[in-house]
Amino acid sequence: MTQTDMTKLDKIFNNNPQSPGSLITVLQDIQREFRYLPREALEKTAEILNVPLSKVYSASTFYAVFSLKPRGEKIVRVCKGTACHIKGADIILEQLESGLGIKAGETTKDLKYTIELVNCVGACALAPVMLVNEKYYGNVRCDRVMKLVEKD
Amino acid sequence: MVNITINGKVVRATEGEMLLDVIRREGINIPTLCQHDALEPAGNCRLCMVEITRTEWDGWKKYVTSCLYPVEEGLIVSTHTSELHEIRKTILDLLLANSPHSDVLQKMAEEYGLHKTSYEPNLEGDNCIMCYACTRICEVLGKSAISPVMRGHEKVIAPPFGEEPPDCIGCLACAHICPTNVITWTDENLTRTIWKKKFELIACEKCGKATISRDFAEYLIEKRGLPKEYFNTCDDCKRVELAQKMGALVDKAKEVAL
Amino acid sequence: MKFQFEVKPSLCTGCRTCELACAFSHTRDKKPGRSRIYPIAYAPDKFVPVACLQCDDAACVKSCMFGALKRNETTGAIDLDRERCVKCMACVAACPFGCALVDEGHDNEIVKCDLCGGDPACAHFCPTKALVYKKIG
Amino acid sequence: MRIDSIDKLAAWRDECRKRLDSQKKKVLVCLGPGCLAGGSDKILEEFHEILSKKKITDVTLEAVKKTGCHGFCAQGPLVIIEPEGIFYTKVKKAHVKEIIETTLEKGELVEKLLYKERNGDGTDHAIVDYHDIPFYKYQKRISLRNVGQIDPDRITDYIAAGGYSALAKTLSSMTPQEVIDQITKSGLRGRGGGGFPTGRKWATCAKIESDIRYVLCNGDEGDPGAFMDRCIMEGDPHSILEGMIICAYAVGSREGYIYVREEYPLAVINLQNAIDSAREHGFLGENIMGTDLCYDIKIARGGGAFVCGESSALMKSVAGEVGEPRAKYVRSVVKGLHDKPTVLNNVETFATIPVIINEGADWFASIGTEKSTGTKAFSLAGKVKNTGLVEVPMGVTLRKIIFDIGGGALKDRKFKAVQTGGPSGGCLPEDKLDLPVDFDTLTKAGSMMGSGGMIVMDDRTCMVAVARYFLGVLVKESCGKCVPCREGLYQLHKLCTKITKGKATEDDLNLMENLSRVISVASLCGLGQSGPNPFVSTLRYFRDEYMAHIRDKKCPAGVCRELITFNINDQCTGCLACIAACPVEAITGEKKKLHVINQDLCTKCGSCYEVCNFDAVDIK
Repeated sequence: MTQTDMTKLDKIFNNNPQSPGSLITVLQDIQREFRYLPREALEKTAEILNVPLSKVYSASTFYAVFSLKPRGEKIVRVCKGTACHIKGADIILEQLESGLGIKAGETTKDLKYTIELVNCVGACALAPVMLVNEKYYGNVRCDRVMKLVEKD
Repeated sequence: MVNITINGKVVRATEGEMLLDVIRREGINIPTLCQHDALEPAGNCRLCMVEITRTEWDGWKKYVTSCLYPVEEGLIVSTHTSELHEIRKTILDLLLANSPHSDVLQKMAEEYGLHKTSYEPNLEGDNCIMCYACTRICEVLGKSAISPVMRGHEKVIAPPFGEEPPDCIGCLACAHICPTNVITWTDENLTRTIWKKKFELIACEKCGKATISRDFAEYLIEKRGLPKEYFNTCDDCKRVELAQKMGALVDKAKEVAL
Repeated sequence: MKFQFEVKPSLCTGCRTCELACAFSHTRDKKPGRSRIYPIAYAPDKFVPVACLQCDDAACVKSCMFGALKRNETTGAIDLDRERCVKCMACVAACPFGCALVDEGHDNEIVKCDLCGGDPACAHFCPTKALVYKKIG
Repeated sequence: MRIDSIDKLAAWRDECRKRLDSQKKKVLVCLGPGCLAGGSDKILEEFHEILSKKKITDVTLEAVKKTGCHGFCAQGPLVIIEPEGIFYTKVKKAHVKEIIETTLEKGELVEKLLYKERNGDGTDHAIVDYHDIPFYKYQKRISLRNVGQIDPDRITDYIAAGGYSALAKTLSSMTPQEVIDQITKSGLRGRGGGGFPTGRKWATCAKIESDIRYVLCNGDEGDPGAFMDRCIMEGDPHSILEGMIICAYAVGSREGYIYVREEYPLAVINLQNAIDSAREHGFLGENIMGTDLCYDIKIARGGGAFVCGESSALMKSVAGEVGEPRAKYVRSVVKGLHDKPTVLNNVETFATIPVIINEGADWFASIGTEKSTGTKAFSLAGKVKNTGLVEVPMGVTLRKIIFDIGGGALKDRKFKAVQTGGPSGGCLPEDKLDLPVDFDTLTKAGSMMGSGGMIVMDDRTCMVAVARYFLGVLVKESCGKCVPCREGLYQLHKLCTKITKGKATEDDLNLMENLSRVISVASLCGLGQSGPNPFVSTLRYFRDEYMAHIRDKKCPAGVCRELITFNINDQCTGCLACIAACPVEAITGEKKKLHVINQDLCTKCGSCYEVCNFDAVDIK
């Protein structure tokens, strides 16, 4: 980790109570800052919050939002909610996986794209829904998937 | 004190006691996998489920894990109904599906008339039944070197990042407490290996016999304020030492009060 | 009422009856347990029976991280709660007198003298009365 | 301004109302999740952009505002012009100029943007005022009263709408016991799914001796297909805060959390804004409204774990731990967060509280049915025409919700089932549509109220595949702690997959039924206990469909890919649409000639079926 990274990390620790109860919040802040949970950051978290490293690691793997690996510039999320499912989310995902050559949860080698599955983004009226970073795409048709991803 | 009825017999129990303890005290055999007296009950394996009801429940009954259920006045408990038999059998069946090679599970399942799993067996199963006994005991010890990782069916017990656990002191409590003997270790010469981490075993100053790991001894010394020199020799040599000391006293006093 | 072992090494012949008595009185699953007492020669042909001293400030109790060793208020012995023991061997390593032992015949269980619940078999069977369990005070 | 006495609030409210009333025309741009995805943020910007350059009488910049979800997502993005309630649907950025020039300047309607209702003879007629649209007409909004009406970021909007008056009433004229009595008398039951009487929960918590008590709000709306709570958190956050503060007063709490799932970033932002401004104005923190009440709220963000909607898991997560449930033989209201007595209610429940306090318990109890009082919000989604957010009195029938409000199945296909209660719920068939919607009836029918997700399924939905889908969700979301849930649901899912592949036998089905029973009695928490429901309820009502997969190796709905093939029949006009839609180039053919599907390449994705306008694609 670079010096700047360490400064960012210190800032996160200073913004939260330095006790075991802050674990999840701190991990979320780290993920937001670095887009994933770097190992060194987890080790530092264990030390500062006085939580065994194993518990930090356990929490990092339990919650679906955390990633232990660097993620791509564009995070493509496919909603797997019920409404999206019955309107063909599986096929959207297939197109995406074959288009990008990676499986859900993986990142392309050039760190450009990551595919993630989300349970339900609460935009069921627009099913099937796909998100590219924060941008929602509703009523996605499977032959348009890659066009949406490659946009911008 | 409270009165409860177990399989038709009225039994007295202390308030706050867990049902399982009372049931076992009555000599009733209930299988468990995640229960251990050194651990707080967790309710992971669900084998200790019993049926409870009360007169005022009007025939309504429910199934609870007895390891976690505190006794209450007037509770009516059944420990071996056909439904409970089915529950325990199904749980063992499920465990066996995931760990078809475990002799512990095979033996338990046999008792329920189950010779092989009803499901497609996972031939690569590692026998871990996710009872958390290992992680719980490590937490009691004050180390928490290992933990459950991931969730759901993908869950495994592992050290952080799957590498040598920095907090492990090589005490083997996890390996010994494991009901299905999944956690392996080796002691070769004076080196212990567990969770891929190597530990130096203390060699007896006198005879060279290996005792516990140095890290464990140091932890005990620090945590419990024990004198360091207690750990220098093995139990055999320490007994001889005691005999010699007593002998020396005898020569003076002829009689010794132990 | 307090009891205590009284040991007369001059009477001890090293016959090992105490060892045998101990092992058999701790029989489980039809297998005698490991003896908790040993006559040890401290000089040629001079023996003394060695067993747990049930120390006041016992190292074994301190060393047990799982609360498996506790003083039995009735017998005064430090009893091992087998259901709580995880066999980590801390007590075996910590006892300064080497009186917490490993019973290889019983799956490496930890054993130590429990005063047989108040009537120690070793003293009972000692042919020379080198070992007597006696009321004190 | 800090409201340091009860009297001050009334004066401030007058001021806020005056200010709102001075805005002769208001433009509400819906920024709910549905409309936002359609680009409604750009629409709002465009309004501001044009209106900042152009002066129009009766329209101030401030009067053009964003709101939370207005409800009728299927017609979004929505723009509503008040006071007339003019309802513009499917608005695009390009329409903004026209709306300004036609409606705001000239007072005329933009016909093409109005909502069209289908007449019996197949023609359409436009409806101007949204109150007259069937989708809205049959609704009764209590918890959603302000959602879509106010700007969630402006506390003044909430105050003008009567906000914090219930809190003022509570603090000035009610004892904590009286509050609890009112809530108990109202018959309000928890909207999170379980339906536990709220008043009884509060009473239990208040009675336990303790130095600390917590009031927590469950905003972990995990049921896939539900978004009511999201819309309240995003669209009317103060109503939740007000409900929580009243609860804190009633049970004697000083501290609370709102647990919001990570997938709702806007909810976190809007709630945080609301908390900050409530604190600034003296509704949170020390000496609330100048009284002795001290209570503050923090936001705890979830981590994307469905199981954290379970109370004991949620509390562990708030405490910074892994969200694994514990056995609740001692209930969390007695021993909850940090082992202290804790009230945990969901978003909709808290948002309802202020209305009950203001209108009275009897009024609330007069709505709905005897044992399920009040109203319930539902998110209507799936294969239904009018997807969106609805709130209806308890006791209305499923048919009313799905057909009168929802407009029936999409593309007028045949309705097959409605799924309620999320993964823990179940699917109800056509002949259950006349059941009144309340907690007990739905449970008796084999489903459950759940938090309010309602997914409509048509004849192109395979019920075995639906069961398999839900089981798949649960396998992934099980915390993995107890055996029946972790291993049992895994095996159940595996067997269900076997059915969808046409490889299962009737023995497998028996095994599944037995296993389901054990999972539901032996699992540790609600997730496992209700886990087999999707399978059990679909089997109960659609056994034929299971048997078709098992005996005939057929999927009647044409969904399970191993059991179907796609073919083009002679209805084909050779329009090339399917060729363009096929993602794997499996279809060949020329213009005006019959197209052919290459079965070796076909992935059975159904794209051709979806685009064909001539019913020329057969699925068998």
